[in-house]
Amino acid sequence: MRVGANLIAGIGLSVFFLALAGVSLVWTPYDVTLLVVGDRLQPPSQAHWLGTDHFGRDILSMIMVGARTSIAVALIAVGVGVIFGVPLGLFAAAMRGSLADEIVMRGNDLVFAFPALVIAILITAIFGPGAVNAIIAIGIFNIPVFARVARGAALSVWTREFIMAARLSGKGSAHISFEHILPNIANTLIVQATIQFSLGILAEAGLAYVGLGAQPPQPSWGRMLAEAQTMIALAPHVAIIPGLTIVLMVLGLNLFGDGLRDYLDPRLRERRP
Amino acid sequence: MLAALWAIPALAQRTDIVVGLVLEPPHLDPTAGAAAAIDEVGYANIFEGLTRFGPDGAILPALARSWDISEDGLTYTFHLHEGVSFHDGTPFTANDVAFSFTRAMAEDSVNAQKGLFEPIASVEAADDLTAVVTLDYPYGNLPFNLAWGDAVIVSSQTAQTNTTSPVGTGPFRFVRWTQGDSIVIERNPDYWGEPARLERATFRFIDDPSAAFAAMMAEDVDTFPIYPAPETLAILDADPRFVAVIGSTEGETILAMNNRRAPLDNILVRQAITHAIDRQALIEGAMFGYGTPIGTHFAPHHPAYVDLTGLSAYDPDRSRALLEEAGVGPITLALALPPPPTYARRGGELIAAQLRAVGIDTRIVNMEWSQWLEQVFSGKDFDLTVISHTEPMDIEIYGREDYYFGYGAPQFQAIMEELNLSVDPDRRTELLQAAQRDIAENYVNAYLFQLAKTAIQHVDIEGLWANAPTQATDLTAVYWR
Amino acid sequence: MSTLRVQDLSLSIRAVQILENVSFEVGPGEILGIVGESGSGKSMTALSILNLLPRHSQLSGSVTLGGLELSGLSDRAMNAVRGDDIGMIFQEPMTALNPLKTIGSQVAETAWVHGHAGGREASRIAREALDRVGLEAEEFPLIRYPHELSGGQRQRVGIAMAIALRPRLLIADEPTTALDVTNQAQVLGILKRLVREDGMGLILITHDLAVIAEMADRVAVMQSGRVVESGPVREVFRQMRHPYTRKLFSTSAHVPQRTPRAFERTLLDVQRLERRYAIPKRLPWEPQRYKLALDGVSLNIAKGESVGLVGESGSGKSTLARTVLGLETAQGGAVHLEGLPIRGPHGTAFGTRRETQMVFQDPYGSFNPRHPVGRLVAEPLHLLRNGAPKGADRKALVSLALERVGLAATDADRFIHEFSGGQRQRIAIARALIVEPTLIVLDEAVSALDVSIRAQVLDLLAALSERLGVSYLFISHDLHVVRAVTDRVYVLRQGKIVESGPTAKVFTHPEHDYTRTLIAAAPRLDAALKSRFGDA
Amino acid sequence: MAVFVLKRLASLLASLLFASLAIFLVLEVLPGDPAAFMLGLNAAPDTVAALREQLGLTAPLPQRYFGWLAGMTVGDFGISYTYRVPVSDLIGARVQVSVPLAAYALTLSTLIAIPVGAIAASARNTPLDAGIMGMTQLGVALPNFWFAMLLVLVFSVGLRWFSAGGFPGWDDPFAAMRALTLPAVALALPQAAILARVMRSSLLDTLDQEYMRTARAKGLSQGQALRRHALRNALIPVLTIMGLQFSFLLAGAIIIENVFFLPGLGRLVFQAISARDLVVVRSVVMLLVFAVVTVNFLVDFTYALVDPRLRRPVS
Repeated sequence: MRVGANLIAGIGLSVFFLALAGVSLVWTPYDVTLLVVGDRLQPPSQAHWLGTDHFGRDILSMIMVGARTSIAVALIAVGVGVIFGVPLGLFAAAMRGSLADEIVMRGNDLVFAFPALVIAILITAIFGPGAVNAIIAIGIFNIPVFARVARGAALSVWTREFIMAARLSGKGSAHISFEHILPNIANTLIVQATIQFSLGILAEAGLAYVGLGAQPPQPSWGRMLAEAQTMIALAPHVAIIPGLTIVLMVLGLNLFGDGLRDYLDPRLRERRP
Repeated sequence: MLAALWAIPALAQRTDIVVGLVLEPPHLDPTAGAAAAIDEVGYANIFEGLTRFGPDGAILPALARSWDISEDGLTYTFHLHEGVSFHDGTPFTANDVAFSFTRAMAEDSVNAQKGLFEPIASVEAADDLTAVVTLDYPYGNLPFNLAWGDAVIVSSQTAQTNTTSPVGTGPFRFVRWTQGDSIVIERNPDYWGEPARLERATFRFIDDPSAAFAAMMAEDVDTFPIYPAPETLAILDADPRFVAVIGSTEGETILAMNNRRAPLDNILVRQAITHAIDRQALIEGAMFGYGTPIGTHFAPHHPAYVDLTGLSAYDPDRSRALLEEAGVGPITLALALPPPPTYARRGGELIAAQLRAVGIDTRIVNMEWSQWLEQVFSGKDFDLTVISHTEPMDIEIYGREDYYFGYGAPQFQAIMEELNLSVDPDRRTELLQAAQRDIAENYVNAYLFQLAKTAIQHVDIEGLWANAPTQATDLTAVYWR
Repeated sequence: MSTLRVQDLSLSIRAVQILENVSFEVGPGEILGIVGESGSGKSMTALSILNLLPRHSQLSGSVTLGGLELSGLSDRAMNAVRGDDIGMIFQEPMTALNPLKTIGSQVAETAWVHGHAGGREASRIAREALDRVGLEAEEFPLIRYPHELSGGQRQRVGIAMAIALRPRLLIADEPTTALDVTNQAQVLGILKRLVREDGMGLILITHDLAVIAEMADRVAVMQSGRVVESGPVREVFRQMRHPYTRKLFSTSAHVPQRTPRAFERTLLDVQRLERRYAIPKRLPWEPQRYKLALDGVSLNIAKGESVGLVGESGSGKSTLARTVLGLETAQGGAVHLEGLPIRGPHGTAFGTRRETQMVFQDPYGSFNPRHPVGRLVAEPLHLLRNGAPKGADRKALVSLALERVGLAATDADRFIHEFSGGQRQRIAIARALIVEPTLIVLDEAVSALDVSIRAQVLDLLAALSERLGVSYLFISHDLHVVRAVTDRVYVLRQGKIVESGPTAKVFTHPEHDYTRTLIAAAPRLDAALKSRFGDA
Repeated sequence: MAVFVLKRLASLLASLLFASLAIFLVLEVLPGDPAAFMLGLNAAPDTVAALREQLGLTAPLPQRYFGWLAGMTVGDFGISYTYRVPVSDLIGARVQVSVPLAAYALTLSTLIAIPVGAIAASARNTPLDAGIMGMTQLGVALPNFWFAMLLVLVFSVGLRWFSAGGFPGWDDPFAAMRALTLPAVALALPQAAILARVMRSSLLDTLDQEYMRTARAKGLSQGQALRRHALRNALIPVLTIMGLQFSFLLAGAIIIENVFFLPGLGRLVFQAISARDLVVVRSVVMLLVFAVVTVNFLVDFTYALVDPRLRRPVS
């Protein structure tokens, strides 16, 4: 199996940002809770590699700490989607053609029909803004995504003959779903998870832009971008750096997902030996 | 249209203006809502009252030429201008005055400032041009109260529809409202007074600070009377096309504290909080230098202002010592922040950091206005909040026991009572200063700074208010050079 | 002069040698059969002639069509040749047609694209071509869509497209492999007629020697990208100079050694089985309609007996298998195994269930690729519930099962993708054997295997039956295989058993018309050679 | 065909009914009182109560729900609490911005994506393909509001080719289209990137189909085969994504509408949520759901037009 350039670049970028987040737990160049108004909006320099923001905080440190929030929000939202969506999809696939399947899938369609951002804003309006509610808002829309993907992939596995072999061995639908179906749709789910992960990062940024993401003093990339947007004429780097960070992280995750799909999908592998 | 295209630009004097406003009014009836944006569009342009605020905050006659006060101070007789009519052609008479005030005072009134009419017992039209207001008790400040946007005169015919198609007596009349985008008004050719010099004005609503900057730079908007992004004001000012005009407003920005709730019921804790706050850093960090430090709840440009900032000078050591002395142990406080991005959100973040520096664990809770109103303002369920009180001369709120920060000390109420009754200017000044001292010395709230009126406008525009004694965009005297 | 002449054709894709010095000729009106097992390069030879190769292909050698050198022609020049001078038919009729276009427009396109005709004239040509392949205008107007046609009909549309412009050469790549025997006979008949009528050359690619014997004038035997032997059919099949030809020949006619036995005790008893499926309603208030998949099927199998079940696709074979295995519930009738009832997924005791196991058709799809072979083989032990052996006992059982089918005990730790198709079918048999069932259902279990592998698997099955006394229900559309390995046979048609009896008798003296048609339609190597060349 | 349409219509109605109930109930638990919001800091409690009564907020729950439903069927969405005008008027005005904007963006993204995706597919595994795919990856990764900010900075503030925002109305269609251009570009590019990727992979799937080989064997050139056989088949998944994107563009333009201060549906609902103008919120959300469901229906309908297997199923 050949590891594609996409996969390498994707892993490189994703790991880089994950590492930044990890390092920030023990060390950052500066304390991000320290607001030194006198040092504000400095361009990149030796002291501050990426400059300082409107409160005089070191942008590199902010990016590092912010990575934690952005990644955590997106990742947990993916987790919400997987934990609720995948069993739902597996259930629907196991009950394929039945009323239960129909209800699950129609319910999915219905959630899809709601404008996601509007509902996210409503959720934060009800529960108040914050990282946790951002996770809920993004996570809710991940559920039908995973349910649909899991069901679709599971349906095609259900038609395989080894499922009949398992049934001949006296195994029930639930047993088969977890023993045989789940491992065989894991690739698809993992690839979908990386896509949802990257969408989650973008969604967090979008929510933060309208003031509904992580709350101060907790830095997040989206919040940095939102607060810096008015400074763009004054100190462009303040707005451009977090923007680029988001682009690179999302790009990295997408490349990772794409590369992973190419790597895992035997059909593609045969297509490009 | 063709003529306009062929006109030589250098000689053509523009007669229209696009005014940028941050908030869109929910509706346009100033007598039925509190939103500042209603007055920012309509006050002095569409609607007029018996009296009005001048550009410097002075109370000037408007629809009333003059007024007499009876000996006992219980009867005000207003003499009205002749030949005034509403935009729909109905003539304006004293009956309209009676109608407007009676409606605002009524049981089912939805006037947001019903309190302004509280001293009034009745209003009658003596004749078409004479309105007589009878008070329950002597009240010296009535002309001030009647200058508010909430006290403008409306016609009984159109009172119900003023929300969407306002009809007043002002120099401009309403043309069109594109909800979510803009409101257009045009010159009223039948205006009773000096006609406006502009033919047309468009109010465009832009709540996003960076969009506001872009709109100015792209000259989509000619002026922002209250420019929402002080950080880019200097850039615009440096541009030869624009000039920044910094003036004063009636907005006292305070860190309000819940005086009812422990540990904030302890004056030592409140005092400690005020010493923890570095006003200069706050004004610099949140407002990019625009704003005047205040030490009490009073506008610094007012003649009666006393500078009491010394009482709460920045002194973190003192702050820690006071906390120690109060003996309340480690404190955790929630800081509720309403939406305004500069003073509230940015300022709040700085204040939280400053409080944390003296050992007060401060948790920020961002809120929408509706939530802030319900939880903080009505529910009084909060510890700290940052808010700008933009009503003119509103120190009286400290006399209300049930107000959200909950002061209402008896000695303060006594001062207010006397103030309401007295008409002697010197005595009034003395009383106002006593009131300022009382709330500063009792550290009711932490007084931060007076909001500056940060206007940006095209260099060729003349006649806009430099200061904001009330929330208004008076276009009466505006013209292009 | 020959129509097509292929000389020293070599092909490599990304440095992998696919074809090596392939040479042959086809004359006008001549049928050249190319025969070989999967991977021998048959199809790539066909695609090389048309130059429709995948990217990164390196082709050398010469291909001349009626004196025109095709190798080295530009793609544009080849476009003029394809469809006009050379037509091609592919294996899979279900996917070879564009589902969104009518059959008429797809056939007419051949005429249109070569500029021979436009609009009405192209439609006329399409109509004529469809008529020639037996798709009459009344039943098959030009506006039919592919999905409205059966597999055999679609393959005929494919032929119509290929012969619409009466090309000089027709290439048919396994044209009947995906079809039932009756359809196969029809399609082969049509091809033969078209060759005769148009005098075109035909290259018929197949893995089935019987088809070659019936159809071809000359044959080329391919193995690993080379033509190992070629010549007139009679000569090649009689002399069999190359050992590979001999091997192909012997394995395709292979009959496993079986000692005739008498069977007494009835193991499986199926009585008047009825299975119907609800047809999805178009409107909620419509009355429910049903499709009858099994219509009063009765069948029995004795202990140790091999019973065949033949029928074409859609006859209900697989439904019968699933019902017998207790995977589906019948609406009527009864299934008993050793007197114990089998009543669907919930009405069958685990103890009864373990007596029946199954071997599937697809050696690739019937194993979970994520589990090691040991776990795959042990899966049916789940049926023993708490009685299932654990640890070392379980391992020993797996080893035994693997060894029984000729694999090593160490294979238990490997994954399924490391095994060839034949080995996988052995593993499938091992899996079926592990619970020591009395009946194994083999659903087209050797259909997907090359003939040489098939012979080995059939031998293994025969040996196991003798050694373990296990009974087989052998389901297949391939009459040869059924004939070779079963004692008795049932013929199923549209959910009904139309004929049954001892295999030899049914095959030599079929009583029912349908059986007769089936047997007549199936190409037979010896019979074909005998009838064409008078010897075998 | 008629049966297909009827069945889909029935499920469409059921979805809408469910959605309306969900929206109504969710909004009921939303904290915040519209009356208090409207009257501000100095209002007395009895004034607020008077306003609540006037706004009809005191009627029982089911009565208000069914009243709302009944009103909607005749196009009456109620009166906005804050604006005090019929919600239908508000929506009517906003739709004139949102729908053209979404359509403009979708048109742009389709015009970019289809050819780009087709080029990448036909040049598969070449440097050109890799280059295009790299660009689309970048496009997908762009936060659209950030991209919009950069667009404004370059084209409005810098070059002054377009105004920075606002919408002049449709009196002058040219000016209106100009005002929508930057927002449409900001919305369209990330969508185009997605669509181009879908187009490419769908086309690649189609190119691998056996009927493509059949077409080539008939003598069609690569290009002819692509146009005559691959495109229509490849467009089916593309159509699905386009349907999803139109819905997304209609509702998801909130942020872009903010950047360009456009009076669209997204900003209307966003402001209405802040102002607790529930009448507006629920009606706009309902309208958006309606739009999505309808677009899905139309997409399904188009499938049936394109695909004879759906139009003429064989039972």
